[in-house]
Amino acid sequence: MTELAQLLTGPPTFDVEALRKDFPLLQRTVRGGRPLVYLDSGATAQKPLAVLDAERDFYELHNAAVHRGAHQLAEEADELYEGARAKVAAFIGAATDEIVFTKNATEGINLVAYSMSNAATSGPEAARFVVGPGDEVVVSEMEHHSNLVPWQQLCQRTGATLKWFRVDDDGRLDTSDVDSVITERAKVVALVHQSNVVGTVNPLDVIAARAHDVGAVVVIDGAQSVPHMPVDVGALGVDFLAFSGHKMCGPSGVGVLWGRRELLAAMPPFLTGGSMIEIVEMSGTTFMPPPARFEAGVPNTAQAIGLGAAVDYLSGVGMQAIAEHEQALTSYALSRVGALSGVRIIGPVTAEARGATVSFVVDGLHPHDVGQVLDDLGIAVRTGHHCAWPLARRFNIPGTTRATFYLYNTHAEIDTLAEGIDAVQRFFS
Amino acid sequence: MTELAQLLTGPPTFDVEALRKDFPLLQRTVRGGRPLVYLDSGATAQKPLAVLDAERDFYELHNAAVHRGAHQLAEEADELYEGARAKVAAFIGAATDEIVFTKNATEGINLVAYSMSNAATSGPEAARFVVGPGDEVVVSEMEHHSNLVPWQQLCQRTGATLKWFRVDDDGRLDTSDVDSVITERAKVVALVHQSNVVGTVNPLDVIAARAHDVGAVVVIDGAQSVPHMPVDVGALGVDFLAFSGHKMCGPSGVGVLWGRRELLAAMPPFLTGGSMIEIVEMSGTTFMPPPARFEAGVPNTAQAIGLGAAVDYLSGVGMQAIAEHEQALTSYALSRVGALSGVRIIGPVTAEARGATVSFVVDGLHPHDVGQVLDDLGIAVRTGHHCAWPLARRFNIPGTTRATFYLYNTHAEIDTLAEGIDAVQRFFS
Amino acid sequence: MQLESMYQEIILDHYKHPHRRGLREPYDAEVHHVNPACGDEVTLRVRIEGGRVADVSYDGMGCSISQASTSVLTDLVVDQPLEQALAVQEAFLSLMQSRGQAEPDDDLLEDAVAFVGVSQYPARIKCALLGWMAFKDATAQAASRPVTSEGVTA
Amino acid sequence: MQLESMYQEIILDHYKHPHRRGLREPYDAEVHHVNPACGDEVTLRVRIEGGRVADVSYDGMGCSISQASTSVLTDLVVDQPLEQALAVQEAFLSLMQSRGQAEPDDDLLEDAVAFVGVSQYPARIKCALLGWMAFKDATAQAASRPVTSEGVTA
Ligand SMILES: Cc1ncc(COP(=O)(O)O)c(C=O)c1O
Ligand SMILES: Cc1ncc(COP(=O)(O)O)c(C=O)c1O
Repeated sequence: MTELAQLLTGPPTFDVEALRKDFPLLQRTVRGGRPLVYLDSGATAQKPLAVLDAERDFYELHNAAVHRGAHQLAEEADELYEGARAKVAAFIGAATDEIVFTKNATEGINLVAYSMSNAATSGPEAARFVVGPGDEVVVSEMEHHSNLVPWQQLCQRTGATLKWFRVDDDGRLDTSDVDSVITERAKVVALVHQSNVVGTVNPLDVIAARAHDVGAVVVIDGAQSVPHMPVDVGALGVDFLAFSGHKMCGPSGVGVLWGRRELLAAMPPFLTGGSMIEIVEMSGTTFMPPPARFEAGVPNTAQAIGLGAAVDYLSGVGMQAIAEHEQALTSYALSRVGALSGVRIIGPVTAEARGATVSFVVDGLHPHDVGQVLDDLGIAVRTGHHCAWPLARRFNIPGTTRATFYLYNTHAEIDTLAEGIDAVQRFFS
Repeated sequence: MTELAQLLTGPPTFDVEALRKDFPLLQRTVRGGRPLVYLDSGATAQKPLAVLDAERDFYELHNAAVHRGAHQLAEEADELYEGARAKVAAFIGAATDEIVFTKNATEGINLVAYSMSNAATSGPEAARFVVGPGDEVVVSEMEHHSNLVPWQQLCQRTGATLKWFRVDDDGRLDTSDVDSVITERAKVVALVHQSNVVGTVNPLDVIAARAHDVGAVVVIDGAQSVPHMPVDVGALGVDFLAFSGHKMCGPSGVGVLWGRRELLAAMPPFLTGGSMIEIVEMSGTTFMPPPARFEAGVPNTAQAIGLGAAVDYLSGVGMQAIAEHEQALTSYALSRVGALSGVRIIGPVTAEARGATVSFVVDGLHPHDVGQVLDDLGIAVRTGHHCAWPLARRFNIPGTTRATFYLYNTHAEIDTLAEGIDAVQRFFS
Repeated sequence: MQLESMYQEIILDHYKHPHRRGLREPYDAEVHHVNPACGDEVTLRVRIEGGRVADVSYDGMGCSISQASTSVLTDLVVDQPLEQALAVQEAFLSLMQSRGQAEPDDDLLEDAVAFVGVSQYPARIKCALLGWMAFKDATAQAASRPVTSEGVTA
Repeated sequence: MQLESMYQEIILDHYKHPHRRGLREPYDAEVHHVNPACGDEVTLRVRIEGGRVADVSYDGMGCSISQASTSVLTDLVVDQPLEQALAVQEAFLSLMQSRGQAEPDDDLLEDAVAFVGVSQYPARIKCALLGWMAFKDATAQAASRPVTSEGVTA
């Protein structure tokens, strides 16, 4: 097989048609019988049967409150829940007790931000997390609101100052001024790993090196990276990584915060209540070590177990193979869509250091209208600012139409997309 | 039918055996083939098929990110998610936009507590929520950790003072000193509706009247009431009500915070990120009105939809009928278990103003050992402090063995429990 | 395609050739509304004179539906008594909440009946309402200000 | 009943007649450990003399398993060289993590082998380990303090 052919069809062992059979939703039709072309996995991914079955099995056979009972069901539920934690840990090369289950990536990021403001009224071991006036919090212009607003709010609570990296015309992070953006005053640098709008994969090593030089912690929003490429926290060199289960073939209602053990151990709790306590008296409470410290109340048990099944599924297919398949799709889409006249790609136009998220604008047309016509053709894309409004402002556009690809997408679907865009233009001409 | 006979068998139209068939897990056996006697619904309830099917249907047919897409799946997902909100609202007599989906009751309570500390750095409309030194936060000695620790933490963050109601020897709230416990300094009164340890149903009217006299908001932990009795927020006279889906036949990973519209509207956000924003700029963000303001990120969509199916199921059976069935079970259990020699009920010994939670201690035996032997007989109970450690201290015991009943429990299961306790005593004698 | 039910000819016409677009003086109130889900925005001014809507001017960015519906709005309300304009606004609001089931009052709504197809697409209802809600807000603000004959009030 | 595998005769004996219970002086370190999931607690003191465990005294509340295992612990470690005591502690820890699969060293663990049944009940492993983890902690604390011959150190 020539390199080009391989680029066009994906790695030889990757059988998309077989994989698609694992996803019941992909079999349905929309808008009066059209086959569904689902290009919105960046918003949420579809679920394989293995995940649905894992959740259902839990409810039908083992459902009990974890960490709380001494009966057989509770033992089984515990084992499944903690087993899921171990699976997720292995999936990203972490230690099991470094994995905190949250409800989504957003909660994971809020957890760190609130823990930092809580540090001001916590014990001396939390001192390194305290932020206040004069301190700086660094983000970028390409952040999803979920990795921007929590930091704005941290600044509002504490009097710290928000700073940010700019984005260049290609949709790449402008790191030329890294030393002036991340200064000695920086306490935390929060950055998206892979942009959910333009697909850019950011150079975490450059950022982390500078952040660590000045003693800042590095919080990475992995909502769009962990589902799509092999991620090994040992190699990333960052301190925290948040991601969502629903974007990686797992259930809704579960996310993950990974943190370095020694940092988690020193951090004050965020949500408090049942199961995260050590000793409770009316006059005060002490807390469990992580991860329990950060999981208050009866957890999203079935969802964590479903996520465990999802990482098994993804590992079974192979994250490297998935990444290569997506690279092939991305290259193909960039060339197919980029070649349409009157269509402009927003973001890197080549496949290097970018993921399978292709945003574009159609001259003279609003993304809503583009999306609506595509929808009518059975093609599900997302339109608008994609929860990264400052980035749309950066490009001076109302938003984009965005197609995102995952393991179950095909080259044929990209052809359908390209033909669809053509139909859109004809419809409004 | 005589009153006594009805007391022993429950209301005539309530067909427990038929209901049990709706719950797949209740068909399983444990510990080498024994039929399962599940008396741990206070920790988490089992799920009827209707709930499992609703979740699965969502994933197989309609899964999409809500509030975000313009394609058909997103429309359908939106409609199902918002439909679930309307169902939950109707279930407790609330307006739809007063229902905030959380991950569990614990998060709901934390939401209010954090919003109150955030008020200090928010705009003037949040001024009424500000707490600080000199202000008081009132709880009780019978709180679940989830309605105690968040308030301890609020006090720690803000310098306010925690006060609490005491519990009398029968496990009832001591309201004799209500005027000195709730003073003019009180900003919030947080109280459990029905105790998860002793079953007591608290007199919310007395507490709310006093709290409102002094201008405090009333936050009710309804984790154990909403699943078990008809609850109408219009009639309760309180300001906030938090509860969990998993205790009311719904999925894990979803809870609800109800709040009065005008209070929610004035409250600053808690978790921040996608979907709860109005306008986002790098320099600052404005927020959506409730409930969106309090639901950051892709929500626990399938779980909320599952909870909608759960309230449909419960309403179909009838909350009044469920409450009566549980009352009958409770009376029977109090008389059966209370009659055993060497066994002491902790909490009210009559069925008035108490729910179907029966805690007891067996002379000379530790709850763990009691629970272990019961487990061996197939009887699932919970043992320990039940996340209400101060209450165990109040009774000077290491904990209790707790049996909790729900719509699917039978009088025969209570016989099995009583015989089981007898077997425990023989085993250790 | 079912699309034609949404993108009726009349809507596309207004989109391509919007009426009364641009911001003009004098005005009694100016409001800025956004649709947070997509970022569409409109700045809209109203001028009330002697109980009539003397002018509605606007600017903003948005999809065909939001642009066209604002254009149609101005046709229906400008030069009308304020009361009549608000009745039209109400009628349009009900139409949009009807999920395609309404039998709209042609006399009252004129060109705006074309939006009945949009009401079948829940995600687009907010687009169609953007300008109309801004108009409602602006008239309420204008009403609560002292009457002037000059335009801009403080 | 499978219960007998957990509640072996020897465990019930220790539970009903615990050895060395009560808090005594002199001691080199005192620790307080709790099991947050159930509220069980133990206060435990160790006295080290000339590299040997001279005494282990304890008090607390807990289930049969935690009480019996602490009683057995004292039998195995008191009057032993510290090194040997810690080896026993290690061996007991592995036994409890074995899920009933271990072939425990009878010579080292003596009565403590009876707890192999407990290791099959995940929720009870912490009960069995409560006193043993306290002992480990206490010896570590004692080791890190200046040697005294009087007992209590600051
Ligand atoms: C009275 C009471 N409050 C609060 C909670 C907390 O509920 P969750 O753990 O689902 O957040 C529970 C149950 O665990 C409870 O019984
Ligand atoms: C880059 C990025 N960060 C964060 C999020 C937030 O994830 P969630 O909404 O699941 O919390 C998303 C997705 O919505 C995302 O794409």
